[in-house]
Amino acid sequence: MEELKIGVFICNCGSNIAHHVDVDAVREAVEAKPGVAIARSYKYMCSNPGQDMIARDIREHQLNRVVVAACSPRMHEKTFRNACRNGGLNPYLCEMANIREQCSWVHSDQLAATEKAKALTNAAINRVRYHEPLESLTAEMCPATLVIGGGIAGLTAALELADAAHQVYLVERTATLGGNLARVDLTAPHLDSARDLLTERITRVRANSRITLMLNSELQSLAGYVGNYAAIIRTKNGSGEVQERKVDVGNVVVATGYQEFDAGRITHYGHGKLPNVVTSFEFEQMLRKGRIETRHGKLPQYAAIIHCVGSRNKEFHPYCSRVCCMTALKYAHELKSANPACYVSDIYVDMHAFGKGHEDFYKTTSEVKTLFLMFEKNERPVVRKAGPNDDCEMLIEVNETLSRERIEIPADLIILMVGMEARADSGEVARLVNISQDKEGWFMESHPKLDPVATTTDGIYIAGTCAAPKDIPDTVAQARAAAARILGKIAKGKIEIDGVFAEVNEDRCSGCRMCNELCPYSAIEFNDETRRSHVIPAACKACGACVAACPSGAIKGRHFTVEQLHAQIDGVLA
Amino acid sequence: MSFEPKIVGFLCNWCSYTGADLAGTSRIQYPPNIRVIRVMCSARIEPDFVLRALASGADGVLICGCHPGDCHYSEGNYKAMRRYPLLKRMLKDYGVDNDRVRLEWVSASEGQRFADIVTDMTERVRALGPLRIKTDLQTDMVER
Amino acid sequence: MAIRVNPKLIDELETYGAADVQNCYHCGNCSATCPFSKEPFVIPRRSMRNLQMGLEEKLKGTFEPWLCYYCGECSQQCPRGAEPGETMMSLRRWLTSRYDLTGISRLFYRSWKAELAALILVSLVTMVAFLVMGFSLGHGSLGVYAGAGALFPDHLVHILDLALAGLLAAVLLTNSIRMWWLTTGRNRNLHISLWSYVKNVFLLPYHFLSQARYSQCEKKLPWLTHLAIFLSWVTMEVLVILLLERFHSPETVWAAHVFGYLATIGLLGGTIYAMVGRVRKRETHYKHTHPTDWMFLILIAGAAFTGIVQHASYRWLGLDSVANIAYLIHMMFVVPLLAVQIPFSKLSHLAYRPLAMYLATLHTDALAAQEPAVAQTEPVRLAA
Amino acid sequence: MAAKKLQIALYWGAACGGCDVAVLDTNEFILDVAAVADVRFWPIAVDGKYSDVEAMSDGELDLALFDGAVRNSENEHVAKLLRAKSKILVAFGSCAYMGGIPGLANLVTKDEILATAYLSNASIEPGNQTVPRARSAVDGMTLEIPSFYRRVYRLQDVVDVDYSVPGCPPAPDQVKAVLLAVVKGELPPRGSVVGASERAVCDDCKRTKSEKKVKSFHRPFEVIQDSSRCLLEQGILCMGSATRSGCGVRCPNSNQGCRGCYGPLPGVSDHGAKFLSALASIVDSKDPKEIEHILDGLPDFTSFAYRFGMPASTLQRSYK
Repeated sequence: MEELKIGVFICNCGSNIAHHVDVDAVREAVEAKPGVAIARSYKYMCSNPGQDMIARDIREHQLNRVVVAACSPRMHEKTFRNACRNGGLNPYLCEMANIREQCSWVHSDQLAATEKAKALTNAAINRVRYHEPLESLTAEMCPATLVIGGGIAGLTAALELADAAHQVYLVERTATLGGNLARVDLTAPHLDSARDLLTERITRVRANSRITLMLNSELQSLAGYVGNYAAIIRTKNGSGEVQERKVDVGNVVVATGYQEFDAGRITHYGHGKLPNVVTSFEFEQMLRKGRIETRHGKLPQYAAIIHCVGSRNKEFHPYCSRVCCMTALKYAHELKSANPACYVSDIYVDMHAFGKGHEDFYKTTSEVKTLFLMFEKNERPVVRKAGPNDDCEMLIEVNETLSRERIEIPADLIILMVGMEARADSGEVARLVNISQDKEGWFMESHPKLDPVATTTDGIYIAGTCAAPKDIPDTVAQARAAAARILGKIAKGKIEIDGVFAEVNEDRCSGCRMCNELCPYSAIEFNDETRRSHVIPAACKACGACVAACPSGAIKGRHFTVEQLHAQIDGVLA
Repeated sequence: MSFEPKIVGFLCNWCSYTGADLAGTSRIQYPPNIRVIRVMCSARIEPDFVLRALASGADGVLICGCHPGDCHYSEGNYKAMRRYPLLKRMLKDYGVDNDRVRLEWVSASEGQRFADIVTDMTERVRALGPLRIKTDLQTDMVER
Repeated sequence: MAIRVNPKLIDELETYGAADVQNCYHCGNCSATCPFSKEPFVIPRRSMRNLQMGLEEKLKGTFEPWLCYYCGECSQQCPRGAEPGETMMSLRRWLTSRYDLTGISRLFYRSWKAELAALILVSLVTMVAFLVMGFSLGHGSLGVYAGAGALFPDHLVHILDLALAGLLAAVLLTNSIRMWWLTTGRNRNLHISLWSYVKNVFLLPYHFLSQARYSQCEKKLPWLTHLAIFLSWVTMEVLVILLLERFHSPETVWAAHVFGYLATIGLLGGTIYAMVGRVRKRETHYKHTHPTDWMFLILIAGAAFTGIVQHASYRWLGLDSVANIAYLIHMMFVVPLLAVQIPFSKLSHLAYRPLAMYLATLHTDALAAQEPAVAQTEPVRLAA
Repeated sequence: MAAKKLQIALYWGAACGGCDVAVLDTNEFILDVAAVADVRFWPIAVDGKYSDVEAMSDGELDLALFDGAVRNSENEHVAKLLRAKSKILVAFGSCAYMGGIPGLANLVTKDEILATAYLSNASIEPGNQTVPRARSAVDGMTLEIPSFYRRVYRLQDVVDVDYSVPGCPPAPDQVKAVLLAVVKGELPPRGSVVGASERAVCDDCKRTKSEKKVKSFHRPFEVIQDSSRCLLEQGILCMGSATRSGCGVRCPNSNQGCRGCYGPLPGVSDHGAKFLSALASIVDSKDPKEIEHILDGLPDFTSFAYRFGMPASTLQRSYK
């Protein structure tokens, strides 16, 4: 092996590291380690001067390994790999030691933190000795896209891609397009009709030759990797028999939407038992029919709207479903305009009027004399049938927070603002496209702030309420964002596959086939003639399961080899 | 000065390592006895690494992965879930107390949980005292 | 036990002048700025809330609206334009109508035409009565103002005044007792000792005469104008009722007349200032004027003006007939004012406000005695 | 070299003699060996005394095959002696190379062994509780016997070893190949393993391999085996995938799982741990309880995994 020249760079990160770790002591401790050519400490390694220093030192001292002891590799591994690349060194010959998030920030005892920093840096030095240069591979990018879900999100994404002259396969489970938005009459806060929003999109989708619309269809399986996915779509046509069709796509947009919370689960609201307790979607049907009336066909004199049904409480869903507050105000308006003599009570937890025009909408709803009653989110109101001499159908009893009184609210019609929850079968979709879900069942984005429409699986994007409750503007924005990301990738034409993947040493493989079943991405093929297993680099996600399981140690985990990890273990305990 | 155990932690990049970073950004303090080694998935952690760590002077080894069902590679943590019980049985035969090697699921948002696990494990291993395999093996080579 | 919400109450209160009450979303700015909103009273927000929710019993059970002197600060602070000041004003009108069992003040507040008709009726009746009394019974002549043969002999008017005063006192007393009962008497868990009642009795005259509470408002002018009008009116009452003979005696008794003049100036000046204010609508408390406010001001101004005309024409000009006519018109203003305005309309607040202050002190002491004193914790100062 | 005959020696430390027999099993080939080589020291086959070896000059022996582990002071003494006297010292067979079956003693302490052998054993007459000691006085003389070490060592733990030949015992044709290589002088670099393949047993095993998913483990006698299919896929423990080939697949061909006597593949530092990693990964369950239940089908996995290499394992012995 060529003579090792390791450059060690220890960052102060202003005071973030220097505050608890004696950076100079660490530098002195590692300076004398075998193979270490230079050891420096600097205020901000990730700053441009910091990065330039690395590149300059590589050239000046012919460094062939670099160790940066600073923040978490999840933060700046890419930054320092680029710095090495700029210095002419293969980026994979660089290793980081996390002496901030997992050392200075969590250990206030200076002595212990410094000792730990030394150990972590020493471990990185040990490891980097065994690093090998790695090159990334490239693969073709298929311009077609698969969009799952025919709601507003799916339609928007499909149109955005098709308008850019790319083939789109739009798969919708039901027989109609529009998703949940199709079940809504008007939209808040401008009270414009949902039908207007949808019909324009649906007609353009149907008319667009580049969009292959597949109704009554579901994704059966998805194989391959970003740029080279093979999807099998199963369609049930009219007569019930099933056809399967294979389509080749480069990327997938998951826009499967949400399902409403089952109001029956809150027994003391009486949905399903008291006839005049309806969910928001049932009320929407009334609105679409243009007639607001109780089950006995009379105009309600008292109407009540209860918020946060299933949302924001301990037993059901802790999150806020974001859209019900404005929808409730919309119902107050529609109730009042249908019957000015109707007394509307709006029973809410907190009024989330966060969007554009929402606060004014809230004010105008007050002006039409809606009575707003607040309750504590974990002390839900109780609905019961009114007595014979009451002038209303039902009575709602609740501890009203603003007046701290226990009150009874008359109601002839009660509308439950049911929250959003992940679809019951979202688990299957997640497994099919290999994305993960949070504990509430929503699909997990790659980064909540920086990367909300991508997932940790390349080529799989999520848009709309399948990722989390959101209103129409956010949903459309995400759909377009996902489409834009995909168009960016298609425009690039090629996809670059990271150099880190598993590799079978054919001289060692005994053909025992232990590894074949272990790979969740089926990236390992077995060649029957040579009786050897082989890893497909582009499909391999470098999880290392096969490397650890190969009984003859014939699979090498690039950048996570046994020698590197053994060295790191010895180094961290030295 | 009370015995300060050395604990080697193998953390998976997507969940537990991120959770540990979150403990950092939230400045949740925990004992410095743990030294973390990052792997891409808990499936990459070989029982041999645990044995090597114990033989190289570690008093305890913590293996962390994503909660079942959360794994970034969807199946990885199940491999760890299968290897760990068999490794625990082997360690029992070797006479190494099972509290010294632990497998815990830590998600990317459980900074506090990670800190609690490290604190609890440090105290347990401190109670068990030093493992001394490394020194024992060295004396084996001298005193027969 | 849950109290029944009655969304219809707001509609009723609108006829008493409340507006936009439902806009209030309880940010609490009003109570924060109100100088009187201190434990255990939450002025004006608690009443706004009870009104929004239509908790009639709660609204009747509080005298908090009487503790508000409409400085208008809260209405300026309100981000939602819910006019808390005007709401408290309309609550005072509503409470007046609630205290009055006869239901007349409820009728008057609900329709100002009814009140105007009543006023006109009463003044016509007064005119006829005086004329009948003057010409037929007393055989007085238009030309004689005082002494024997006077059109309106002192002793007759005196009896009339006393009768009116008795009626007024009776109505106000019953209403006050009803106010006491609604806000304090029926409140089971409030124990006010007899001694507490006695000890604080001096508060009634004190607040009656000084409106001390009004002086605590930031702007002092409203208090002063109100004080001026009030004291002048009291002086006038005292002079007219108690010192009527001397007031009507031929020679001018400067000691009495000086007060008369001052009172008249006070009354005229104050009412004109109030009317101009209500026309210009510049200060917040003059922005909204309920018809009853106008009637009230016009009656006082009229009474004061006719009073001075009658005095001047008799004392200075010696024109007895003119004095008599002026006196007649004066009575046409005064009798409706005393018989209608005081018991059944705005003026009844002269009884309710001092009583409210008295009850407020009783309540505060009683509550403080019942609950252990909640240590008034100083707000924590974070290190700089 | 042709003129002077090859001077070779064989010795057995803590061994069963199987490796020596394996040398004889090369049948007539041994005669060829005898033709080109003088066997200077081979306690099992020819009479010879330690003093003969001590009398030799250093490096006089061309080749020494040391089989058996190092269990007591005598083994070590002879090992050191042969090291001094021979140019090439070979750790011959699994015991010398990895500690072998005797190495399993490392899982128990010296006291437990002596107690079982001399105190609590059923065949001991009550009262006769004598435990042999390194030095004991008998009839006025002191009797010395080799001291019983606290644990078992590999040959390479006590002396430098030139080559290792795995196998319990090494297959006869492998022995032949090693001896020929020595004779011809075609030997790989010092320290390497000879007489074995660089691929696992599966490479030579004729059984068909397909889906590796195991729901339960069984002992061979508990199931009717399909002799054409991979044993592990039928739930029968077989370490062939993690063990060097070269033995001619003797065990799997006789319907028995491979026990790993040929040791780990090159690059694998811990034979048992590597097999554990592979075996556990193919347990077909995602429920911790069910996994524990399946693993109960492996009654004493540690002994199975390190049957031939406990002293070569990372932890080498127990720390009870």
